[in-house]
Amino acid sequence: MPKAAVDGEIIAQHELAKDVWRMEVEAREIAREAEPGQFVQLQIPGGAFTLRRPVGIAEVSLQKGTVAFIYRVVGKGTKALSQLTAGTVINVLGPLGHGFSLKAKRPLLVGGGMGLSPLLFYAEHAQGKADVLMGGRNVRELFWQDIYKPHVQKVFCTTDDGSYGTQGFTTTLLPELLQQEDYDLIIACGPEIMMKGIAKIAHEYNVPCQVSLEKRMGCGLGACLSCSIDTTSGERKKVCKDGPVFWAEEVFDLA
Amino acid sequence: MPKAAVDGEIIAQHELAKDVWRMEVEAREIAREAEPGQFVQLQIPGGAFTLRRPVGIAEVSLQKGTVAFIYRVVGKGTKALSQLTAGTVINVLGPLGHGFSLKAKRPLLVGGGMGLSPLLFYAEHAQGKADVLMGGRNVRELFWQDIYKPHVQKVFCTTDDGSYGTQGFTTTLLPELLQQEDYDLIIACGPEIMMKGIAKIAHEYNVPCQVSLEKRMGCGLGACLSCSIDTTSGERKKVCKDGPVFWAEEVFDLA
Amino acid sequence: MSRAINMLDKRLHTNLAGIYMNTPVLTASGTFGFGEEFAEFVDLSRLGGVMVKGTTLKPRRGNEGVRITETPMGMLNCIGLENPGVDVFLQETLPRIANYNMNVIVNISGSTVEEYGILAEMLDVPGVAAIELNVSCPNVKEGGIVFGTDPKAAAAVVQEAKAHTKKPVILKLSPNVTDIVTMAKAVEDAGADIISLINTLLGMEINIHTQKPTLGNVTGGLSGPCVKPVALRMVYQVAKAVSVPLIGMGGISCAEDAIEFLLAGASAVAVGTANFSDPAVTMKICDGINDYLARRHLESVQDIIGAAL
Amino acid sequence: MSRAINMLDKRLHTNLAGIYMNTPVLTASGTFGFGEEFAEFVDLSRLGGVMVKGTTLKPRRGNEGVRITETPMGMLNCIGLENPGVDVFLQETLPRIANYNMNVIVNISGSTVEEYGILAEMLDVPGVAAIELNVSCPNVKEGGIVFGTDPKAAAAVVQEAKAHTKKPVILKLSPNVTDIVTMAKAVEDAGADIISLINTLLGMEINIHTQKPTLGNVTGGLSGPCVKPVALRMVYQVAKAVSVPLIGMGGISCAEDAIEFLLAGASAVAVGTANFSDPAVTMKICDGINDYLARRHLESVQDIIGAAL
Ligand SMILES: Cc1cc2nc3c(=O)[nH]c(=O)nc-3n(C[C@H](O)[C@H](O)[C@H](O)COP(=O)(O)OP(=O)(O)OC[C@H]3O[C@@H](n4cnc5c(N)ncnc54)[C@H](O)[C@@H]3O)c2cc1C
Ligand SMILES: Cc1cc2nc3c(=O)[nH]c(=O)nc-3n(C[C@H](O)[C@H](O)[C@H](O)COP(=O)(O)OP(=O)(O)OC[C@H]3O[C@@H](n4cnc5c(N)ncnc54)[C@H](O)[C@@H]3O)c2cc1C
Ligand SMILES: Cc1cc2nc3c(=O)[nH]c(=O)nc-3n(C[C@H](O)[C@H](O)[C@H](O)COP(=O)(O)O)c2cc1C
Ligand SMILES: Cc1cc2nc3c(=O)[nH]c(=O)nc-3n(C[C@H](O)[C@H](O)[C@H](O)COP(=O)(O)O)c2cc1C
Ligand code: FES
Ligand code: FES
Repeated sequence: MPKAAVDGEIIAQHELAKDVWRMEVEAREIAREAEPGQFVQLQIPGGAFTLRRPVGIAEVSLQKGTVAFIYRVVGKGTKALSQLTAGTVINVLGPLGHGFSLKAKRPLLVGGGMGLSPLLFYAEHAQGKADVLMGGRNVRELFWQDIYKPHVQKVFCTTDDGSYGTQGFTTTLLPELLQQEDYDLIIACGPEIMMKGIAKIAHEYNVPCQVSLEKRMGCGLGACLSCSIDTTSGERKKVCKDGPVFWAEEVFDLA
Repeated sequence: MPKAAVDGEIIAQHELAKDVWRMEVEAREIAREAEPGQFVQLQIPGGAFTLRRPVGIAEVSLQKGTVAFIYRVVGKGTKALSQLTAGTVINVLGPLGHGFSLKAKRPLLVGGGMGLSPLLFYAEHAQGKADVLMGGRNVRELFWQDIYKPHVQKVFCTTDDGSYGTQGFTTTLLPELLQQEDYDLIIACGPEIMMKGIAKIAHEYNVPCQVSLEKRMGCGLGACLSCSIDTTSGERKKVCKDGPVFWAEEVFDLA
Repeated sequence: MSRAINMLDKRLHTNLAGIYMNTPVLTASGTFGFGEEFAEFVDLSRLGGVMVKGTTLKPRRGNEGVRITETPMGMLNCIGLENPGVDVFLQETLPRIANYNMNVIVNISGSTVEEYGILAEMLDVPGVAAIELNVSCPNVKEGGIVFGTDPKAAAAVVQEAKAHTKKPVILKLSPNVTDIVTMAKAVEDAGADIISLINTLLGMEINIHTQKPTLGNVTGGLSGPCVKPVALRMVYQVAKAVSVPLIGMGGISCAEDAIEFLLAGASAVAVGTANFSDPAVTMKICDGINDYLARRHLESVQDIIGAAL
Repeated sequence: MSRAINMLDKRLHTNLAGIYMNTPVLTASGTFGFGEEFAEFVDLSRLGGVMVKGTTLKPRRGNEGVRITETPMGMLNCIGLENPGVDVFLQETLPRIANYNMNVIVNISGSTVEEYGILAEMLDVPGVAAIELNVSCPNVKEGGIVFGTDPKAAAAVVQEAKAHTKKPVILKLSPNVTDIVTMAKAVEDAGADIISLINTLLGMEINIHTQKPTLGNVTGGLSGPCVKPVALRMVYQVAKAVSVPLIGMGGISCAEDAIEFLLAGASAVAVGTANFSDPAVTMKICDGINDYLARRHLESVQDIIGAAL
């Protein structure tokens, strides 16, 4: 897959919810090649940061030649990203890694927190074939609903505090959904503990499942081994190159 | 003299001539206290620079509460300064050091290159009492003329290449001017070799002379001794605190 | 104002080898003059102490040529211990700064072991809170670098100083060594009351236009945020190995940095280069440590010292 | 394309201990994989060489937990020499990367002196341009740190490697020593054909939220622009003391940085961390050195090597 390091202009940047931002960047080469589940490494302009920051590709517009990212401000780097204004040029390295399987006819997307960002690209790509199950601590974290609605058939929600949807986690609601619908793929992105829970249930119900992992990254190109993980087969893999998307049984012991 | 570290908004920033910029910053406390010849230390926003950058105060507006700087892009720091746009907040530490004597009734300002920047504040302050003698390599470096004209009686120019005014250096023309006019103070700012030449001539003609020195600076407050110099009396002095303005005979051996 | 501050800083009060400090935030020698230069920006009495400019027996002119240059997130300096000498310090400076109500810690450098003793004795006067032995300044040719990299020589300096003063003696370690722990143990065994670390790393820059070293002294001492990972590692290693209190420094420019050093086992911290970019940074660091403790419902900074060990 | 580049790079051609290099710009071990990962961004044949990932006799999993973290203008890593072992390198990797037409320099680490000999012999095969001995990786407990800080041990490693290979042997120095010159002289005397320096400085970071070290291995190696002043100083000191060619590295991220190292006496440079922020940075550095020479009407990079000494 051809990768590029593109100097792209920021077309739009705004805050979607407290500390969650959406940035859209003109980067035609990347927009053309990107597949759902892939990510980019953003170079923070200004010269104060040594490492790039990995973010999933949340939306792509082939026509405009843009890619959009949705990210949470958690530290210095994402803070600096959020302070960039439209018109600023940012270097985007990507698309990186491997995306989700695109063969599914009826996929269920399961996301928690910022994991919902790369799943959005998948939802758009699936053109109404997918459902989404989203979990958050409270209703405020489920601002994603409105973003997903145009792209999916159904939106299912869980909140830890019961302030909206089913009280509990995405794993609370998943068995019910798997009984009701004939999903042929589950793709999960969110906290590792959530993905592992989802993968176990998918395994029980015999639905193929992919998960997307996060690791600190240096190069993003498979060269530095910052992001190495163990796989169940004993082979070492690199999240940036062999992932970030893996079949659940590759990375989780589901027995 | 009270100093402050003020977070001020950049009110205006534009290029006066190739690589020479004027930046105006709202910093009321500093505007109120500043005297001609004093300087500030600018903190370059963005966190990529450890040291501040010293620049002379070129203009002050009491009413607007602003100070203006005129600076040449010579390296990374001044490059970064020139890329800041109006609306950006910049931290200004000042006013620092001691300015020129304000007792003169008929001062002659002699400047070369960016040395003309702090002299401008003096010219404005002198309200038409001063003349200015400016030197540059060629006519393009004398864009200062138009800036000075509203504030001085006469503008004298020299260029190295003779493309404008008298061919030669400011020292070429100075003796003539001292014969013609009864200046009671010469204040000089520019390359050290120029200032020394000016000081020697002033000494010959028995006109008091002040010069403004440049040294790399750490603190700007007299604490770190980055900017120590020898004085003719043998005493060590700090350019940032005891200067940048010195009586010529304090720092140059004029015998 | 000083009363209000004391209330505010209750959690930050500390005591190092008998030196009472309002906060565990000091300023590093050579970067803060005699404190007075920063009086408009800092409540000096709120600092744990001011480690004043390096002082020598005789006046020193320091190095010729360019003395500082900026590096990526840091700076190099080769001031070369310019100072008016200990006599001027005692007669003029000390009386002048007496009324700031701050802990004055005098940083001293000698060319011989004996000189450290002479200086320590001369400075055993009211108004001096402690003596800091600089054995690591990399800029001075006549001996400085040797004391700082040889455990026996450093120990000898400590013993000599201890023998000539009743003030607490702080030994400041150089980071330019293979084994910081051996150095620390040697100076602890020799009787150092406190160890401060780190001094600057030896570095240089070349001006590619002139094709000559930028600094007048060719090499200089590297300081600022860039050295923080090395400084923190050394503090952590030393804290595991010795029991005297440590003053950690090297690249501290915000409260988070200072907290890292406290967690790594420093009982107090000193701020150097960061004073240049923000003259009031030490006050912000005090506030930030206080907030960190408050958010965790901790009563005293003691509760976090060494928590990461 | 390769022809055009050769014309363009005429000034940059160089030869280190018999290794012909199109440019004096190499990539540092551990930061550039086996080169192939950067093939979309870099003309690998234009590089002076690719110092491939640290290789050991047996496969290594490397360290657990967090392996990298960003620091002010730098980063810490504790990869811990993860690699599939020399057999896989020889059987799978080397044949695969053979057609890139680049100088493959294999960086090796041993737990014993003998292992360096075994590795050197196994790697004495076509397709390997040189062997780089890593005696300085601060992350490995079993010996690495000892070879790198003890001149005798480092010399022994060089002798052992030289006895088992006809390839040029490069020894890579650790900066975590009191006296880099003594180390350099020892390995030169032992027969090293080239000295490369510096490896990473030992550092650490503490996560103030968890109050634990950030890195899985507690400490890690510091690299990136922040270390450049220290690296440059060491290159300068070593260049004054030895006559074998040097490959300078540590914080190089632009042509100006590379030129500083050349002026300080390095015959070539290697780029590490900077590849992460710009995968094509080495090409820009080649262009920039070329421009610098052209502006000064110099025919060859040789004309500036050591000019600041
Ligand atoms: C493949 C991939 C895709 C991602 N996609 C998104 C996304 O779409 N939206 C989003 O909000 N976040 C995403 N993340 C997480 C995002 O990269 C981190 O939140 C971000 O790097 C934090 O940077 P910081 O400087 O603000 O935080 P700091 O904590 O100051 O960063 C310190 C260092 O740790 C690294 N780091 C910290 N947290 C993480 C993390 N969770 N994952 C990887 N590296 C981390 C940083 O990159 C940096 O090098 C993704 C991570 C990966 C690996
Ligand atoms: C009191 C004083 C007043 C000044 N007033 C003006 C002014 O009004 N207009 C103007 O254009 N310039 C002025 N200068 C010079 C200005 O400070 C430098 O041009 C500027 O610091 C260069 O920064 P840089 O990062 O672009 O250059 P770099 O060369 O990248 O800087 C590297 C380091 O050297 C220092 N440095 C480099 N050149 C100088 C210099 N000439 N003087 C002091 N430090 C230097 C920088 O501050 C920085 O720390 C003044 C200097 C002093 C000391
Ligand atoms: C300009 C300057 C001058 C210094 N002078 C001295 C000195 O006289 N004595 C000394 O022990 N340390 C001296 N130091 C070292 C500092 O006290 C401190 O150990 C070092 O800078 C690391 O801290 P920092 O990164 O916070 O600056 C000096 C540092 C700088 C930057
Ligand atoms: C992620 C990473 C892995 C490294 N792995 C090795 C290694 O396996 N062997 C080695 O000799 N040096 C290794 N190094 C050190 C580099 O080769 C280089 O010496 C050092 O990073 C300084 O250069 P830089 O500042 O340009 O990165 C590694 C550095 C990094 C950042
Ligand atoms: S980030 Fe470098 S190998 Fe994955
Ligand atoms: S700049 Fe610090 S004393 Fe002048």
